[in-house]
Amino acid sequence: MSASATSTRRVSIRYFAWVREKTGRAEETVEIGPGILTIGDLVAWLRTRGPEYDAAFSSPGTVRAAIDMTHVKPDAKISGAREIAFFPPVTGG
Amino acid sequence: MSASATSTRRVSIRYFAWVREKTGRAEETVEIGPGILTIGDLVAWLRTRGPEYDAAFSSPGTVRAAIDMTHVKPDAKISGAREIAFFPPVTGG
Amino acid sequence: MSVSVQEKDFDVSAEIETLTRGDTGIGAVATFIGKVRGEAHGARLQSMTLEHYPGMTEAELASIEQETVARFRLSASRVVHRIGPLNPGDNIVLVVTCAAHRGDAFAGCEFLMDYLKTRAPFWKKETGVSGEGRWVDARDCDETAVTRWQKPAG
Amino acid sequence: MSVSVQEKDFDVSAEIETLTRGDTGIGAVATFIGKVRGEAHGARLQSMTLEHYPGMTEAELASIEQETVARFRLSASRVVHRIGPLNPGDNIVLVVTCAAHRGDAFAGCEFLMDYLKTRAPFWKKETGVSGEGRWVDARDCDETAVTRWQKPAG
Repeated sequence: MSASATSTRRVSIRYFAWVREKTGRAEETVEIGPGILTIGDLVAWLRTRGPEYDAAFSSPGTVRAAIDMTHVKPDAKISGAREIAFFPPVTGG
Repeated sequence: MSASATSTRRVSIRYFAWVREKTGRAEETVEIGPGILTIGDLVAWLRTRGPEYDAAFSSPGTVRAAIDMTHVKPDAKISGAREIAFFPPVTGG
Repeated sequence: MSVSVQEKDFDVSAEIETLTRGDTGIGAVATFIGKVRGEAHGARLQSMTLEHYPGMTEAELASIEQETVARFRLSASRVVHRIGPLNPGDNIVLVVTCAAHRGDAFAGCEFLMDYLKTRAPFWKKETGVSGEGRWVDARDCDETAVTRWQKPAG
Repeated sequence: MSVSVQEKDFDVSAEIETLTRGDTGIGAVATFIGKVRGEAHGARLQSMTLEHYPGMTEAELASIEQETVARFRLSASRVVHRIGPLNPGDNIVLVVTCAAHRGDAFAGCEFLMDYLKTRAPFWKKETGVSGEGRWVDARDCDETAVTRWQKPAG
């Protein structure tokens, strides 16, 4: 395995609306391991970090994600992402 | 025959837009004979009154009519009408 | 619900404020403004004059507005149509529709405009830059637009 | 084409004037205003707070607006969305679309609103009269509304 595949990466994560309220934070920078390749992987890992994260992501498919301010699906690759955001379905307008 | 069926009637006629310009008048009161029962009859009779009327009504189906300020078709009965109007298809808005 | 036929211009903000003030059931306001274009059929326009049929105009507009309000569950609506001489860039018509939700507001506004275009007795005469007058022809597409409402409401 | 995300209210007349001034190719201006309703799910509303994702909001709105202008041959367009605390009756969003003819102006305005509702990262939190907070749920009908544009344009 190459060095990049085994090293951890730092990524900035932001939370909005009730996802923010449930996780108890608006943003944080986390170190993620090499096995976390997609948004879905990241969510699964975040849920292991504490009951507040588990609660925020507990209804499957509800929380939406963006990578570098673009909407993405759960299977989106996170390699190269600078900022990942999690939020409920939007309700503007 | 009853008196009303044989007597002439007075009716006010108004013309708008290019129908007004072609007939050369905005309104007039005319005496119409007992044989004139519908808008179509009235148009046929008006066309006999002079070349300016004939020109105004020359393209069949183009000029629209209203009886007492309500849109009507050429076969509408004019009995009881106080005011009849002729105009081109509307172009407001 | 109200209708005005007037020479003077209208103020959209003021009209909306009058319609919506105090009614917090309104969640959606759709408006349409028709304006005089500077060109018609490839020729530059000097001015335009709007003729109408006083009395019938107001009656038709009120009847169209009433039909619209009933059909689309509108909370409020307003129609202002200008008459007389107008120049390119000038406002011609304002339609405002208010409803709880945007679907009704939009559909009501379009319905009202489609019917106004085919039923309200207004006639436009254009004057070209060299002074020649020309009555505007009714557009076939306005007749087509109005037929889409003759199916049952969606 | 421009987009603003702001706390302060907007003035519809002024926004339209800015968009249309000097462009006599514009014959049709459609606008939509979304407002805070005084009741939600049968309960009276005290206030509402609009949260958004700074940076992504502006980028999404600009992208939606750009798509709309290209698709409906608009001459000009404008989106203003408010954020922060709002009360019943307050304006939330303004969309203005300008085109030569009304079909494009109306369709562009509806398209823009439909996409804004499902893509722009805003979230509404309502506060009831007894002080309890509640995040507004996304409406299924907004998801349905947006799918109608996924057929070829009419």
